[in-house]
Amino acid sequence: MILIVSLLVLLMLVGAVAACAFKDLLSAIIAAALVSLIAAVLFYFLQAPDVAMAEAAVGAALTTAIFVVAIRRTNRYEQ
Amino acid sequence: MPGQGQSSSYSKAGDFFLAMFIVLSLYMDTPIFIGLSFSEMTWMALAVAGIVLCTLRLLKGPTSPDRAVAVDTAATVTTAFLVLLGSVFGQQFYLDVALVYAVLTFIGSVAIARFLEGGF
Amino acid sequence: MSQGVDRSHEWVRGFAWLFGITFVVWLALVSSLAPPEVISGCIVALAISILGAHLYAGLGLPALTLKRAAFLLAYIGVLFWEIIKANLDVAYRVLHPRIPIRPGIVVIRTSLKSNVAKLILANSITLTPGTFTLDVVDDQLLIHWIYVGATDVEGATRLIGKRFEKYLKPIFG
Amino acid sequence: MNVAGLISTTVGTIFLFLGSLGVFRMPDVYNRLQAGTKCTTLGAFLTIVGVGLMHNDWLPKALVISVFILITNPVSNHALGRAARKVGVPLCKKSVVDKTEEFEQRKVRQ
Repeated sequence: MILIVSLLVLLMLVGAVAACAFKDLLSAIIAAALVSLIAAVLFYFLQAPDVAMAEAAVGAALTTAIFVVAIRRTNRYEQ
Repeated sequence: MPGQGQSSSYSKAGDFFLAMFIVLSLYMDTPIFIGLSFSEMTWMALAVAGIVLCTLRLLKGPTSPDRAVAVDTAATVTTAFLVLLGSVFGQQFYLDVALVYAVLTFIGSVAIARFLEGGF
Repeated sequence: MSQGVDRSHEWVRGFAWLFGITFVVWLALVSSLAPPEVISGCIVALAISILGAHLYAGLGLPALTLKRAAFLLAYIGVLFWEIIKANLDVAYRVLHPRIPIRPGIVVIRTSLKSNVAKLILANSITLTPGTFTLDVVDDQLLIHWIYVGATDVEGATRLIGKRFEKYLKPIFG
Repeated sequence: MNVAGLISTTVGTIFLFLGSLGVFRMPDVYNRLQAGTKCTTLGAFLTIVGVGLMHNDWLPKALVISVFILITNPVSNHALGRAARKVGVPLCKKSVVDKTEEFEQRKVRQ
């Protein structure tokens, strides 16, 4: 069990570093979606399903949509 | 003495495996691990391997549609994984999280697709 | 006058479908048949269907008769069989070391008229062996095929669309 | 009942893994969508229904979750494929036929 948790934490770190490193902001948004996806699973492992539900609702749908609207109004590529 | 180097290298490898074994058995002794059967371990390992492959495609994908496809697949695998975890923990309330996931994750994919088409 | 009668028929039909679906989903979510649950679910489903029935009025939803229900059940069975075949097919292509694919994009034609029927046809094509829908305009569907069997419109229609239209036509006809 | 749930869940997780492997291995976006749609849809369906069969009280809720997945997964994949075509992601080198231009011309003419 703890092996799976450490693997998931590693994946979350990889996703976070990728979100910081991408110059294409759309790809950064997608990587951030992966990070919140795995964060929900980790809350689930910590026996907090209500927090996981809030994280799922906010992270999966709302953040992605709001960030997409934001880069629609501004630039897609980082200078 | 002949064979001393060999025996020392052998003991090094043996020490390494012994340490690995001790670490693994320590992991197995944690109380959360006791209720798991072999089949449950296999299911969870397969699902996590799926998430790992999707992450690799996310890092590698040449264009942004590739990355969106990878995260969409990872979301479906995660929904199934949450239901499996609910079965392992054995509480029905845990299924609601998977329900929220099944309803909501496709909104993110559709938003990204609309942006790529030039919509909004 | 006939227009008004027609509209009210459509409204009642959309109301019935919406009420049935929301009520069944509620019963499955609480997963019990105790009277308080059933009554509160009935009230909530009534409120939702009265408020939302006008959204479903223009879609051309059919009235549910016995013949249509039988065809719907047969259609669901066929769909499941095709999904299982699709999965074995894709699993074979993924596991083969050289990935035996011959992909391409083809056009097929459908004879279905209503929007809901076209939506269901497109989703079924997406779930079945080696094909998935890229775009729908009027009576034509643009389809990506993982192992192209026929490049012209008629042949592709015969291979991809016919097996579902056979069942969808009596339902939405 | 328990054995049916075990078999269903095992087959489902194997299909989930194969779908992710297809997303990793296939050569271009459209073929990845093929693997990502079909295998993960059936895999998630079988897994969730299998868990519902193992704990009998959970079966209605598990069925609701799996039906939601069966409805929403083709929609999001269809949207992503359409977006990839609009952006102009090219087909891979093995492709044999591309009728997209013909389709676009017909759309303009109508």
